[in-house]
Amino acid sequence: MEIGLNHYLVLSTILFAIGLVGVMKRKNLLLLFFATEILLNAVNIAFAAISHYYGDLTGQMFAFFVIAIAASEVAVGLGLLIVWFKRHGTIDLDLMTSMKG
Amino acid sequence: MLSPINISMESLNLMTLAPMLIPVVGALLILVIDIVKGGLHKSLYVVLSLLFLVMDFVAIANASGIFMTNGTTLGVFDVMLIDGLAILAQFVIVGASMLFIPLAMTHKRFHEFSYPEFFALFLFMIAGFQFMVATDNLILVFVGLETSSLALYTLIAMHNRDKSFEAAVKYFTMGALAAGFFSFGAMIFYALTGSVEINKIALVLAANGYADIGFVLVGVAFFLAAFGFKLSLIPFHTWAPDVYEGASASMAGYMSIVPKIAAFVVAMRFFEFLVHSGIVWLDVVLYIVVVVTMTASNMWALVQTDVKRMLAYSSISHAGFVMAAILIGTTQANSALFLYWILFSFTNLGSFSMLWMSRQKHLPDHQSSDHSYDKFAGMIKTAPVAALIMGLFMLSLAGVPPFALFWGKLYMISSAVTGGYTILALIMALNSAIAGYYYLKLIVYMFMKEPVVANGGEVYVTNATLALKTIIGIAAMGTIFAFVAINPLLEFITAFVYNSGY
Amino acid sequence: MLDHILSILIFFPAIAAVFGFAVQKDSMRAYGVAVSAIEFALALFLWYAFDNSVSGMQFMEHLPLVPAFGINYTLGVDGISVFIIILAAFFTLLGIGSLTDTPNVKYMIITLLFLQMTMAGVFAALDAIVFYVFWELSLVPMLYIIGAWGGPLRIYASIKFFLYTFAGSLVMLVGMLFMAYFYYQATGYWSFALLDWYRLVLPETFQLWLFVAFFFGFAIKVPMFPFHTWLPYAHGQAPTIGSVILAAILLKMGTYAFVRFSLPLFPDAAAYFMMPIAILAIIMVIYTAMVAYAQKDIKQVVAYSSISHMGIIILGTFALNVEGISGSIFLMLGHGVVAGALFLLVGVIYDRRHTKLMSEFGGLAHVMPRYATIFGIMMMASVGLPLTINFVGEFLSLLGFYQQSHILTLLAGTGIIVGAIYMLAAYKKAFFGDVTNEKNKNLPDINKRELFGLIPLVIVAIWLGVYPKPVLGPINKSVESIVQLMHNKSQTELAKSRIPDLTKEKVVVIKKTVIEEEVH
Amino acid sequence: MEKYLYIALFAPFVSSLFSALFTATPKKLFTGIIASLLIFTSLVSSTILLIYLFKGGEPIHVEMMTWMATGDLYIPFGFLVDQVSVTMMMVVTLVSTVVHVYAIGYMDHDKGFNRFFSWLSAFVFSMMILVMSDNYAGLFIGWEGVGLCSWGLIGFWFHKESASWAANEAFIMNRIADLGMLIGIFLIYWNTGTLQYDGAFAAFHTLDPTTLTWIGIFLFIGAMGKSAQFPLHTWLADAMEGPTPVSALIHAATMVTAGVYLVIRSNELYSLIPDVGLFIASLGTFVALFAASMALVNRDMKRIIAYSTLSQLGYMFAAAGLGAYWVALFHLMAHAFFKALLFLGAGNVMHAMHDELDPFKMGGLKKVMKWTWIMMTIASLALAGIFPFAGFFSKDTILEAAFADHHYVIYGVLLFTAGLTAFYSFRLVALIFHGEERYKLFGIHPHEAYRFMLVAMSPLLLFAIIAGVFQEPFFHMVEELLRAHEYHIHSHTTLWIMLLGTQIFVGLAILYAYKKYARSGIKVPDGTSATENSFIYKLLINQYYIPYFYEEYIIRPYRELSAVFWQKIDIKIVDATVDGIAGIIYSTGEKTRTMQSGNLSTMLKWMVVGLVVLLSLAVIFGVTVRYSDGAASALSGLGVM
Repeated sequence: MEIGLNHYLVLSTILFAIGLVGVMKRKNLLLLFFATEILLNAVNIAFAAISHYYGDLTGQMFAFFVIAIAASEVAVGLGLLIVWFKRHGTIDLDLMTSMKG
Repeated sequence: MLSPINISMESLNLMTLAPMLIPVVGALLILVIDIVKGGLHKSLYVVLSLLFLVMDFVAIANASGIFMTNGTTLGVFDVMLIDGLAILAQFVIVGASMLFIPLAMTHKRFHEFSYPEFFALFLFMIAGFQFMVATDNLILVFVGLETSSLALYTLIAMHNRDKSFEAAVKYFTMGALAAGFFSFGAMIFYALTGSVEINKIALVLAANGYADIGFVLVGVAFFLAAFGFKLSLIPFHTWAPDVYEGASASMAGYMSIVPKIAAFVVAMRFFEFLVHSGIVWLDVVLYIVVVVTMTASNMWALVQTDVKRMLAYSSISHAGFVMAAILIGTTQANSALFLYWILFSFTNLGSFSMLWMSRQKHLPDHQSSDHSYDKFAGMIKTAPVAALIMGLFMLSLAGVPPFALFWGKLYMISSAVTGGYTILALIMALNSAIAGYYYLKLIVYMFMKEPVVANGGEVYVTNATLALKTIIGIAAMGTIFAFVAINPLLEFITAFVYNSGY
Repeated sequence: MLDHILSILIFFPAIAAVFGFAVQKDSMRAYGVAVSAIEFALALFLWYAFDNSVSGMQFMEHLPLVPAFGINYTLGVDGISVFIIILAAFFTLLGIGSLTDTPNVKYMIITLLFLQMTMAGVFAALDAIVFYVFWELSLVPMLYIIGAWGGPLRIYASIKFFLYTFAGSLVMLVGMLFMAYFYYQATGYWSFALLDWYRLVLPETFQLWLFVAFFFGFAIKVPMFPFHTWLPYAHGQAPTIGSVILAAILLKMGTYAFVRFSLPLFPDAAAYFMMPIAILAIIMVIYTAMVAYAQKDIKQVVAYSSISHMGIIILGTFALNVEGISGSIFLMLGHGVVAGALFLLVGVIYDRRHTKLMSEFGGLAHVMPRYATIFGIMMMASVGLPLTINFVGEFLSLLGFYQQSHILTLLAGTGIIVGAIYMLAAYKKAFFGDVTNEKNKNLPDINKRELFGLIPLVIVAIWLGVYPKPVLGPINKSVESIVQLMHNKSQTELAKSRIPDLTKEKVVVIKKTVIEEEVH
Repeated sequence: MEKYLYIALFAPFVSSLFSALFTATPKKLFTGIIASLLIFTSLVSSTILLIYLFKGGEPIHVEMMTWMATGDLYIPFGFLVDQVSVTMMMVVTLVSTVVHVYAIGYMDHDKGFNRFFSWLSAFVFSMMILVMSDNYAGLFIGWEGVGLCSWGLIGFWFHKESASWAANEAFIMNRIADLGMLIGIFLIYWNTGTLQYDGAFAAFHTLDPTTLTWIGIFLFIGAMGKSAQFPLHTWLADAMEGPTPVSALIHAATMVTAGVYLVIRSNELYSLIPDVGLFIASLGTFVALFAASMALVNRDMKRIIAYSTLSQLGYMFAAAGLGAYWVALFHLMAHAFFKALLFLGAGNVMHAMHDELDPFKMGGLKKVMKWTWIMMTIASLALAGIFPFAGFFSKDTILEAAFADHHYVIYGVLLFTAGLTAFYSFRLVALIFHGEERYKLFGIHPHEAYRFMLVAMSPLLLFAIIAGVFQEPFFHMVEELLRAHEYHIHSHTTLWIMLLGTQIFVGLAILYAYKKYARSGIKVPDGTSATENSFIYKLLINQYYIPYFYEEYIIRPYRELSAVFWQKIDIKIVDATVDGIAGIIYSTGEKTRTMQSGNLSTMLKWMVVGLVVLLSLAVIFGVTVRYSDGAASALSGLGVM
């Protein structure tokens, strides 16, 4: 069976869905960040595949930018996470509800 | 054998980058100064930031001059797009930032402003917003969006309170999810059209007659979710109240204005062609989202006990109100969006600044939150001028004429009427009436109740410095005398929007 | 000066109010009286300079505000509005002059001066948006007056007042925007100028919808049944001065707007909705009169009586003929004077006893004969005794409407009966009988400051009842031009038949009798 | 002559204003004197005008100034003195002069002396406007004005609950009728285009009978209220709460006759609609009998006279309804004299008896109050219609008119009523002045009234005796205006039989009354005798239960309905709806705010849910568009586009 564009796209969609489920289910902040990384990387796969399909470099450029941004996101995210952990000694989401209503 | 790349500097048109580069240079300069000699007073950085913002503003003004003579210009491999929308949005972004930055000059010392990094990040963020609005390339939009967002998360966290960290984490996490939505949406359109430029996407889609309407709609759904997050449309709004509450009041005011105008411009660029191509689905969905956002957030604002949180919900409602312009999609509506937002920025920044001015260093026992309604009870007795100004901002937000926001509402509702959205116009009008209640509630507290705890009125101006007072004065003047400025503003905006083809 | 007298009338009190912040607290009353006296003198000068022989607008001012969107600062008065402006200045003067000892009197006077600005503005505006601006702005001072100086339920009352009116007028605003849009479609220019709109003839269905939109704004302000429930609260909680201005001037904005907007803009719709509105008006007249009769609080009696009288005004307005409309405008003035005076009178007794319950009183005529006399005169004016100001208006309003419907006028006419019932009953409870309550034994009679407010009103109430011509003449002139305009604009058969054509030769034609049509 | 017109009209006004200056001060005798002098001036002017007109002068018509003018409507303050109005002016000013002078004595000890004269003169002024106006609107001014003064005077002793109640009742009842009058005026205006008498009368001839009938009916409703005709009669008896001079002036001589005056004034209208005229006559006849029957058993001196007034008003309406306008007017005039006299006499008695009103508690007063006795007896004779007193000429002519027009039922009833009239009049005289001196039981020492009061009453006495002389001259004066014709029974024999028969019938009634009530042994009724427990007696003493009916079935339901309107409808429905809408919005906010749980996980879920909803909508829409074109149009039909 020839692996075509659609397979990549389906894979990407499945990965994205997994990411979404992870975002919804994870209560640990660190794991939540992992889930968001999955989301972005799912998109990267698709971009690369489409770029190849069209023979156009734009998609790959987009993928590179996504990677860069994902990296900086992790940097900021981890920074916040560390401060939070220092202050509270936990990174459980359910304990982060001082504001509501 | 690759042919040597032959690009003339003329066609690059690097001048289009000037407005974005100025803040970047400024930010770098601030960082360098800090490295060379640390521990300088914040006023230096405030003035420096202001200086660069002024230069930025001049650069935009220059660009607007070019736009008026030459029309839309492209630059840097046609990635930059300097059209009327971009210029208008940049004016709002930089103008509002100029109003914001002096708010750092508080009487009391606050954590974030003691870091030079705060100002550097702030300028980076502005550059990010400027990139966002000055392009129709989705990559650049994405980069600008994330640059500014990441800077913003950090700025919020720098307020250095439990609540601000919580707010930053919430905002950040949801932002990451929204970034995922955005990139997935961009991917779908890329897959459909082979391009990431909005005008090309529009051309290709129109050329094949929206053959894959189902996939187009899926892509639109992702984009709507991404913009919905940025514009705090229901149900993607949940971050907004918490983040506004967690951030400092000045930052909350800033957030209610600048990131949203950037997002509005992108949304306008993106949805414009879809709305006009007669996709009923989008009409219906936008209609529902607009109405629900306006109404539901109003209802939630009604039941708040903290003024800042109330203003957060009210900002959501205003965003929903303005989102109607994108649904309507006429030139008048798009102009109304800018007019509304310019007037809104004066009033809203003013009201948040009033809160900021009254921010105490430590919470007294009788106060449940920083800006509870009770705190403002009987304000007219102890701080009449401050109470009058606050009342003025509330009336303006409620849309009582002749104050600033009334004219925005007037023009916005008129565009709904003109666009044939009669029911929407009525809903917008009635929502203004519901909103009247919670703005009035603060007025009632300030003017008609006795103070809960006797105070000499210092509590309302505890942070006041000349800089803060000037900003509030500017906002108040802008609010009262808006009617003088409406005509030139309107003509200016309409010309820019119309000549950009929206 | 004459060229800008309207602007001066509008903004002089506002500027004076701003300066008022600088005046020392104890001198504030004198300042307020001086400013309002100058304002009143200006208003009288306006009357003096007013040309009675002109039916159109006078003292027009024009200043582009937002020309791109057709909004201009256009002012002008005709016979319909000029007297209400004078009345507003008059009441501001009397109100400030007879202001009793209030806490924060400085803020009160500043607020009243701002209120005067908005009142003058509403009646002088000839641009829909300018009108709307002043219309909405007038809510704010009144909100503050009720909310800051009112009774125990003042906050509920003031918010209810504000939001109810605000909601209604926003619907009206949508209507205005539609109107401007239609004008734009017809001519290619945006315009909110009333005189431009007058020239626009709209299809009937549009008229119906727009009429309804405007109706919400106006009806809530008037207030018409069933939108009236804010009024008893507002009056019940407001301080005396608030009730006086509210009843005397602010309510008139609604009825004035009917004459200024609804009738000439939508003649076909006005004719179409005449009967339903007349029925509402009749419900207002009878139902609220009965509710007034059930009240225990004398201020509430006067409050409900206001609604009842506004019913007659509405009826007169929707008679759609010169007699009825002139009558309704005259009754606006009349009711302003009388209701204002009655609220002042209630305030007199409230200041002395801090209660408004009629059961607390009785036999006041023994201890306060002068008070009882003035109250009696005003009560009789309120029930519409001939030779008092209200009679002229009521008579003409009912007379006018009689042309349209026999039965409905008969029903509305019962207003003069039920009106007498609640008024006389209230008067009897408070003033007649023996003094039973010890606290009432030594009440001082009315004092000079109160007389300052009341005597001029008594004089006006009788003067205009005996000799209404100086006021009725100009009103009639302007109303004739409006009726003619309506007739010329009307398209449906119904409207043509209901709105008289004044250009017809004035012969005493034997009109087909009204009764006959209804009997058969 | 215009000068006299204005003097006649405005002298009372000046008098009223002058007295009003002193309302809040203690009694000043001079207010009474000056007021009386001014009213007398008015009388003199009226007399001059009367003489002028009597000599054949042209009616005087002046227009003082414009009152209301708008659209086609033009109402001036116009005044017309013609033969009819001058008669009324004479009656009004004469009786009021007498009453003013009389009141100086009667109100001697009253705190509100000055106030009384102010009201009284104001009343005269209103009455003058009423009769002198040259248009219906002006008439209405006077009409309401007398209503106001009547309110003030009935409730003069406002500390009495009954007095203020009666005042309000009178005002409100009159208002009911005034509405009818107002409607009549509207009808006249919209059908003739004017409210001036001359213009309207001219136009009446061109109108169709239906319209005229309606106009006639509505105007007559107005007249019914003011003249207290059934069913609006109850206020008149209650109005006796006012001071007696008031009863004499307002509720006997002048105001209550305004209704009759209106019908006479509008004779051009009513002569065009004989059916309405017949109705008026029938109603008048009914009221004559109805009121007389109530007077038979009543035990309140003033109420008896009040019912008698009512009865006589019935006579006048009967005459006017039958087209005998001049007869009605003549009876009006004659009646004013003797009825005012009767009331003033009753006032003397009241004064003497310390405000005791029950004639059963009096008796034998003729010894101490000789002049009053004489006056009241003569007045009663005149009322009963005994030759040669005033009542004979006027009342007998009414009977003749009814007979001559072949309205035998009316004639019969009126004749019978004449007998009743005689009976109750002399029942009263007998009870008060004859028989045992029962008042002694109550420890009262009666005294005669002041001499000047008696002198003041003498003109009335004179006219009560000789008014009949003026019948012929009067007829000739008003002949032209009222298109009057003398009523002659064709056969002289019939005429004589009628005259004599009537006199004998009436005489017998008087004798019976004397026999029954002038004897000794009359007891104060205590509710035990058989008569008092009979059905008829109860019916009559309770005024046919009409006041009870009004109280139970009109006033009380009105009060209750008002309370229901306020508490149930206004508060519970109308206001609750408004608050309910606001409440729903608020509580929706309160309930749904839990959506903002503050938990990041939930917030993320909301975002995903939002996306999923959008996606599913997109998929559904995409699928539908692909498979059906209909759905798209259905969607656009939602009014989104």
